[in-house]
Amino acid sequence: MKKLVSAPALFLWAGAFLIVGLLLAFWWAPVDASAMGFSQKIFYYHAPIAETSLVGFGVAFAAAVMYLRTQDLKWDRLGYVSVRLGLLFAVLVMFTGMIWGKSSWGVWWAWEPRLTTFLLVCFLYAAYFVLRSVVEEEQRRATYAAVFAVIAFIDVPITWFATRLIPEGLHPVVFKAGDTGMEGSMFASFMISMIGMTLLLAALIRHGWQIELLKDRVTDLKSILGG
Amino acid sequence: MSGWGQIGAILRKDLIRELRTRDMLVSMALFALLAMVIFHWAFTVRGDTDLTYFTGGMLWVTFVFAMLLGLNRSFAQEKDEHCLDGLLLCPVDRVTIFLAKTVGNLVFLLIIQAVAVPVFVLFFVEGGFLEGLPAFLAVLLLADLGICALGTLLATISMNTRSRDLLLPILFLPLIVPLLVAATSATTLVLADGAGVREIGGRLLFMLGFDAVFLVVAWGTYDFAIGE
Amino acid sequence: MAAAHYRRDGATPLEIEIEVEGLRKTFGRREVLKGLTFSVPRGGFLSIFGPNGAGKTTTLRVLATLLTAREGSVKVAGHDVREDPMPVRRAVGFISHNAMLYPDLTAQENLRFYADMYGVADREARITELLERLELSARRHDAVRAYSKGMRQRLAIARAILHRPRVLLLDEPHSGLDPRAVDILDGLLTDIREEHTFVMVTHDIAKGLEWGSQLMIVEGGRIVYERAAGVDRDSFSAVYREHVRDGSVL
Amino acid sequence: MSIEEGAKYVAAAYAIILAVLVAYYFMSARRVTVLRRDVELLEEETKRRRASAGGADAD
Repeated sequence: MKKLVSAPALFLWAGAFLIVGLLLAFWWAPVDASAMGFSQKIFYYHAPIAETSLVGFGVAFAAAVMYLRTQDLKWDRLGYVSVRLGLLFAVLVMFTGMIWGKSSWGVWWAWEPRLTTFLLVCFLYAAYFVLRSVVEEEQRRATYAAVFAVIAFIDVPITWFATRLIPEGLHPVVFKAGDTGMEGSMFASFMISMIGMTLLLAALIRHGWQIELLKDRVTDLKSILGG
Repeated sequence: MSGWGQIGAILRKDLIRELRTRDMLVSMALFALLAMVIFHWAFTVRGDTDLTYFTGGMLWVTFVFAMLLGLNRSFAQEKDEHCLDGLLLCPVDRVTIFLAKTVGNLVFLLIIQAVAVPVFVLFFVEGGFLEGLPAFLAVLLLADLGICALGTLLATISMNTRSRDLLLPILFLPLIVPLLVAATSATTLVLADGAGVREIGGRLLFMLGFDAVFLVVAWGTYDFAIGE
Repeated sequence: MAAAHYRRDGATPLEIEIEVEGLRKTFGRREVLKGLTFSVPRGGFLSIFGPNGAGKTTTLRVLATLLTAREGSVKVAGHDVREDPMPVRRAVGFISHNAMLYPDLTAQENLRFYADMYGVADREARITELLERLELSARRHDAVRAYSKGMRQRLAIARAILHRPRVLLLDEPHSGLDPRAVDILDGLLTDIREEHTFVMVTHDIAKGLEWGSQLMIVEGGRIVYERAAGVDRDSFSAVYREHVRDGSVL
Repeated sequence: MSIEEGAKYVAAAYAIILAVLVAYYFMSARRVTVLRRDVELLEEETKRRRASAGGADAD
């Protein structure tokens, strides 16, 4: 059981799902009939990456709650690693989002609600690292980081909603692909990619967490030996 | 003593202090008025530019930044003179401290707005303003409450860190954006398009929800923010 | 001041007022207190000595509910500091080298604020009484900013005993005081000695021995020496040097 | 935009992203291995010291 969820195992599963998802997306799912055309294929990894980023922040939220309840620093390490990976995926979302924008709207950036939300989320979680860097005392840093991770995660859906309050008509809203019903083959390809990307995140979090815990252990042992 | 009495005591103490030194209010008010002049230069592209459509944005950008100045000060003394320890020694719920500080900051922000809003309207809004007043005040109060609640929570965290004043805007601004979007668009609708409470109802509701969410979050986390 | 203020129902003279068992405190992964166990009876005076960083102040702050320790049990005035902090806070007065006063407020305003926070019923009478006793009445309407260090420290004492605490925690109360202020502080301690239980953290061996009924040396987060009072300064200094690696600070 | 053009964008982006993630994975895997070895070495060293210190205390 333990072997099945170890980081290498997760990585292999992720690889399998991603490759199958890729094959299905490019060769099985039909080319989108609307103006999106072939570039709609980007949807099969753009959306999973976005979802995975939010899963990362969700894990950080859960870890923050656990830390505040137990004051056990291992949860702080998990939160830290999850935010880092969530942010990495959020940056990738911006990257794929911009490519999408260029290929379907002809511009690299549009103030479209979802892109705007992710831009703000990037700023939000960048602040998490700034906060960590200015608190020296470890327990205090963990506590503040946890409080902020809780606040930030709650702010994400609020931000997503708020960007829809920006008056329309200023910028064209083109992004409707996800809203219309998907064909079965599209949906299956999409789900498989999504599972693969989430498993990849799980593998990366496991490794990252392990690294942080091992680093702590090294520090402890060194201080025993040094003192 | 009841929580209300303690809120009153903290509030009274902060008000006496502020009215005696006036260091927060003076700098906040001067900032708000200066921002107005700068916005005028920045946005007047031609002699006859109508800035009415920008007033909502200008107002809330100004108030958020003015509040950042105030928030940095509101915990400075508690920290510098170790009064925070004295406060934490008292038999007081940490949430009571949060509520008292939030109300205190709200009072200061309202004082600043009482000065700045009329001047803003005089300078930038063309046409009537009074018929939109109820809607405008609703936006003002809901936005102020959210700014002060979230601001107080984050100022409590940032005062205990190495870089204090520098950290607060970085934490505060991305979190406050949703409220800022709602407040700005609602204010613009009221001032420029003559919308009433009914037309901006959705935005008011959104702001109310924002305030409620962050009051609850602060309720749950303030112990951690202020302690140890 | 009547001792009746401080008596709780069923209190016996030798009741334990402060009970600490297996207290451990970590800051992050650094363990500052490594299992302290001690107790102070009602009316006792515990003097804690030890080098900087030994964990003395941390211990005091745990007793005052300013810090929470996750391991061990700490009871002050019959209440667990972690489970039930409010009655502990009401029972404790804390005097440290930081005055914890608002410099822009007057002495009277400072005391009024704290009196309201503690819910002192006879606020004005109590403030007047304390200001007189601490010889601050003449300056009660001056901002604390204008006070000398000694005066601030006296006002800090008034702040700490305003709500008639049963337990007084003293964190280096003599440090930074001029001789006159030391005299006043000692006079005041004499006045209130009978009615309170004390824990004092100090570097000052003479003061610690003068006041303490129990002596304790803490080093590296452990109690390394403990005894009842009744020892002269020279032999205690020798003991201190023996137990504390850097005993030369004395 | 033609299908060929779009395909170029999409394929390139996917390749880059997967390369980044896979590289990230192998870097962190390496890091884990290195740290595990460090911890093992340090633990052995601690045990050895403790053994010799314990012998000294017994005197």
